[in-house]
Amino acid sequence: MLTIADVNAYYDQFHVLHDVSCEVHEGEVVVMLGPNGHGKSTLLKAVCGLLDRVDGTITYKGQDITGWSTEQLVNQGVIYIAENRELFGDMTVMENLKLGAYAKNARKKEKRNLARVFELFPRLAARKKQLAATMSGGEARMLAIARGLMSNADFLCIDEPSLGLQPNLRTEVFNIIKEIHRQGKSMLLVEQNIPQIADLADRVYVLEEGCITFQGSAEEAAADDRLKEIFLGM
Amino acid sequence: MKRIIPIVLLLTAILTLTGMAHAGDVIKVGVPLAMTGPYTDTGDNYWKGIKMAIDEINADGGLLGKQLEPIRFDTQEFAPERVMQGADYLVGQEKVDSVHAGWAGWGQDVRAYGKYTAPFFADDGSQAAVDVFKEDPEKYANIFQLTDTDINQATSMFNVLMALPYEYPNKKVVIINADDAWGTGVGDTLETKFKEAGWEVALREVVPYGTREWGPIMTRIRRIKPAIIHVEIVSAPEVITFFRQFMRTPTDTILSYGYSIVPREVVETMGKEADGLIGEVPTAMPTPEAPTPEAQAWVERFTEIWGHQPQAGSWAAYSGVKAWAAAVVAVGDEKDHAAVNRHIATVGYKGETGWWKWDEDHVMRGGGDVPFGHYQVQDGEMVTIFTDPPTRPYKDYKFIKPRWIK
Amino acid sequence: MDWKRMSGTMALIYGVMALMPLFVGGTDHLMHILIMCLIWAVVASCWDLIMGFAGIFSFGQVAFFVIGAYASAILALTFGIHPLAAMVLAGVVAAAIGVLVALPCLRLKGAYIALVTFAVHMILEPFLKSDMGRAIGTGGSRGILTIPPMELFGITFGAGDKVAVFYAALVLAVVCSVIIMLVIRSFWGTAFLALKDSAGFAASLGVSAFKYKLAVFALTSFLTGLAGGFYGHYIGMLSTRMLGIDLFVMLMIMLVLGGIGQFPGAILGAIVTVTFNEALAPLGTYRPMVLGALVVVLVLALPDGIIGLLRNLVPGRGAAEPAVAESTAANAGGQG
Amino acid sequence: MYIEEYLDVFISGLTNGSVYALMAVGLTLVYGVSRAFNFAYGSFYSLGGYFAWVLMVYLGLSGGYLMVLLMAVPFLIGFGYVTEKVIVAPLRKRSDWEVKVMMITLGLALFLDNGYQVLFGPRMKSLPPIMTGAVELGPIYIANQDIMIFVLAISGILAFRWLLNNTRIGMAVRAVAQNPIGAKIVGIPKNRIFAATFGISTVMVGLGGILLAQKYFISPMGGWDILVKSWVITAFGGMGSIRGGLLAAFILGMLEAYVGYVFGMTWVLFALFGVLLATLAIRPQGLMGKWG
Repeated sequence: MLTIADVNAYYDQFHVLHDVSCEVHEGEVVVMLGPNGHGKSTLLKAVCGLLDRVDGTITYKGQDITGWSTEQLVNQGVIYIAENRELFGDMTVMENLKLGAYAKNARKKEKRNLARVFELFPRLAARKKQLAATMSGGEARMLAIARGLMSNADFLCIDEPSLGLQPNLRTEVFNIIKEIHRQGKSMLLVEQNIPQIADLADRVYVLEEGCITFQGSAEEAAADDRLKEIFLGM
Repeated sequence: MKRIIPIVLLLTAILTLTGMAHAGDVIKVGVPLAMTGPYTDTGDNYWKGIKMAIDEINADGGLLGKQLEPIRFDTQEFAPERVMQGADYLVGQEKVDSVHAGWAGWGQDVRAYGKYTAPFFADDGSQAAVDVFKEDPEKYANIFQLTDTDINQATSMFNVLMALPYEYPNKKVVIINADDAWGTGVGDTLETKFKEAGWEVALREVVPYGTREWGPIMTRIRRIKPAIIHVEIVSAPEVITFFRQFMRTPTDTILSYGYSIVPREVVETMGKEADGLIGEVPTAMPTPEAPTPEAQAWVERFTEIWGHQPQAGSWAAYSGVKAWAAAVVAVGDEKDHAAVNRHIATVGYKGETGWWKWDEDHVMRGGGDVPFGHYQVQDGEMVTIFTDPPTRPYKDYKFIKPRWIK
Repeated sequence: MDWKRMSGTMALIYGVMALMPLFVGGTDHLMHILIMCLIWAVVASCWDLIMGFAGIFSFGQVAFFVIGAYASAILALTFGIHPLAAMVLAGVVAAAIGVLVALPCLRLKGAYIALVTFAVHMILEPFLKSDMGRAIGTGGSRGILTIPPMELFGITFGAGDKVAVFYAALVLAVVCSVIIMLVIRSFWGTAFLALKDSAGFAASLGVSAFKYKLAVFALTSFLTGLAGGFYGHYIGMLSTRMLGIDLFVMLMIMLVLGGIGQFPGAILGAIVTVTFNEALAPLGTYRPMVLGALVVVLVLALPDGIIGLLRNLVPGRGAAEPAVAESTAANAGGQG
Repeated sequence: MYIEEYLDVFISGLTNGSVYALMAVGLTLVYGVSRAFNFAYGSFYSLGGYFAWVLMVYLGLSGGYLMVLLMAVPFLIGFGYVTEKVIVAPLRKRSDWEVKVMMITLGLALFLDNGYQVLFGPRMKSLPPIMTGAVELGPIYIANQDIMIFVLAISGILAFRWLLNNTRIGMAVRAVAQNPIGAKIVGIPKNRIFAATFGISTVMVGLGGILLAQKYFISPMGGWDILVKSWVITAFGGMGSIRGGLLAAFILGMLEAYVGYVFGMTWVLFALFGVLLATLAIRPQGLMGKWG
């Protein structure tokens, strides 16, 4: 579904990604593991058109999408869900969700998607009028994911969904992600560590110092001693 | 980097050449006026008078057989260096033989053009300009003012206000003037005059140009109920908004607009609504009936050429050109600036209404054949009701008590 | 631009200027234009220093110029101080007012600073015209019409001897330019660039934003005030009409043409702008319209002003500087 | 005490405030959304006035102010939109772009103002009054014209609020102002929003120009005063804060009226800047502004 080939990316003047190649197949959840500051987020941003300079080739559903604007990508069904949420703080939950459906293709299905999202996140349904800035960390995270789903995307790039969350909330978020996956969405997930990796991921990559250092199935990752120690917290 | 030199040289060459393109038998006349910026409208009025005079002279075969060629210079907002630049360009560079300006810098112009000898006509109407002249009458012998000073004009306004056939209900006056040299000069003089006459100056406001909202001042005026309000802001939007806001709940007050009656928009925009306002124009061509047949012919000519009644300044600037031309003819050489200046200063010039005489300060003082005109708006047009000095009614035109006075 | 290139360009510009009187020395009107080129070059360079290098949106440069001009004229007239000393004192007065303005300003950001400094400009005219102004000798709305010219070594540097004034102006311009260049090349310049890129980063280097910005405010006001004093003694008269929008716009055009933060571009900008404005004079009423259109086109067409253009035309050692600034500005409107 | 005089002045301040609010809101919106400071804002004010003059006086079209407003809105939106696209947007990626935007809009202002002068002449133009007559409540006298200006200005602001709160484009505008990155993520075309914002702000100030032209006239350089006042109000209320701008507009409208009444018109400008400076000294971000 998504193929990244020999991508080099730059953040300001810093060369962050070096010849990174990876892919996500239709209906897959791929987890990109790696320590903080080694380029995981940059990779997601490169895919989603949020960087100024990206070399290499990115294809999505057979189309070359390198250099596309975020706007075009959202319309094609690729959505980025930011690690720091990037919500509209002075707006209500409902307004945030409506803005999630800003892209042309999403507008027609706004009602249906809204119903689905509220089904998935009953917490949000109860807080439609609350300002986003006043929400707790976990709720805000859920709102960010929910807003992403409103775009009617087929492909979600989720940046560290569990960052800074209590263990119980974490589980809840992962459960929701699983549910989304069950509904047929593909995902590229970035995380520093995931204990329940096998439960969630189909395949795993590890990105260190801007290079891919491991790739394999979730089972292979779970069996790898080094990964177990560093990333999986087992 | 080496490309800079040719660029600079090229630009300099262009500058020099633009000034040297003309030659042959012409007499160059400098015309420094505001062509852009906030003073454009007044500049336009002077230009119409000057252009008319030049065209007439050229149509009559020119001056000493040579055609006059006006060279214009944009004085913009009269920044000091701009005024000086005008003098250096027109007289220093273009070697014009006379300069005809209107508002020209209120004293700055005297210094700038006083360095040269070519006769210079200005319509500053400012004591500041006369003060500069007085410093060195020899040096500034080429400077001629086409109108009397702000002080004398204000005195004349005061005299006419006192001479109106009208019983003032009280002795309270409100004076509102713009914060420029002209407005302050008139305001100060009037304040002194009224106080000397035992009047109470109940309110004196100095306002910036651009004032359109008079609510707070009107509130105070309504309490004061003055017998006279004098407004001295030579800009139409200000004085029209003032009038309209005054008229919402008028008091029994004579509205005196002084020189601010001048912008044509005042009567053109308001028409009969403006009836009752009184105002003053120095070096005036009285309307609707000129004092002499020649003057009447001039007014008609002007109206035919430009499509509207002459505005203040047009006639003064026109007469300046004619006065200089007469002196050149008398002297017989436009290059003999000293003789031309002497002729203008001592002999003067006979114009449409009679003799123009400059006094020892080279100011065209109000009076004689060229008095100040005092107007009232009647039936939507400016009508001369008095001339001054001496203060006397003009022909059969009468002051009419404004409609808002009970 | 490296040190050599900068000083070389400056030497070339001023060198060419110094030769100009040989060609046009007899024409007062052209000499006047050249003198004004030099005076505006100082003011525009100061503006470039504070806005282009220090990144402070000061819109008060014309105001400081006028303050300097009035201060010098008043000092020379009412206290009989020698014009040269009066000019320097006027610079000090302008600097003191600059610091007073800077103190509240430096807590502010971007467009706010622009507003507060522009407020000084806006208030100056009514102040000079007011009774307070008259009391200190501004002459109210009449202005000051009799400022004594500077006399030195038996030469009178007044409107009468334009060649003398020109060389005096040249000395002034060169001195000011060298000072500005030294500032840019010194630790200050580096500090400002750091501050502009990232205030946090600069703070970590131990750069005190406040101290440097205050100093640059004082310095530019001083030099601008000095130029203002020079102007007053040269022209011999002053009025509040200098505070019209005309001069302000002209200075801005000089900066655009020269290139913001591209010293010594501002000098070149001043020279070209003044010359250009005079060359446009035959357009009469259309001149400011054309000027406005030119500003729009030039800002779009010349991202780094004339200096940038020349750098592209004349490749040299320092020419291959990477466009570092591009990426920092890329997130335009970001960080909401 | 002169109670009725104070009331009189109060009404004057209220009318002023409403119009200032209408116009300042546009400036603050553009700054809040795109950080661009528009020096040609005053020229857009004159543009509205001249547009109405051409329709009503020059062409003599009948239909009154309703027709003018209906035609002015699309014209002004289009003008603002195109202006942003053509001269502001290309600067966004450059170094020192904020200064350059100020400069280019200053150039535009010079072009437009002098263009008006060339096209329409230096003399002022006037529009027919929107309403004549007055309401008299005892000693208090309120011109119908002022009531109409107040009502229209307030309706303009309410329409603007409605637009921001209830339409997709309005929400997108707020989204870009609050979080440009978030807006980008959800696929809002930032550049188009910047241009649209510019268009909306042009409508606000242009409508102000039409409303005020019939009371205060139109002249080529008449916009500068408006620019300065809108600027002061925007900074006073907090750049980018619409609620702050509204509050500031009414405070300054009142201040102007009362200072003029008690101390005289000369002091109005000093008072405006004095209050602004004092406020900024205590709250550098203005009444309701946020840093950023």
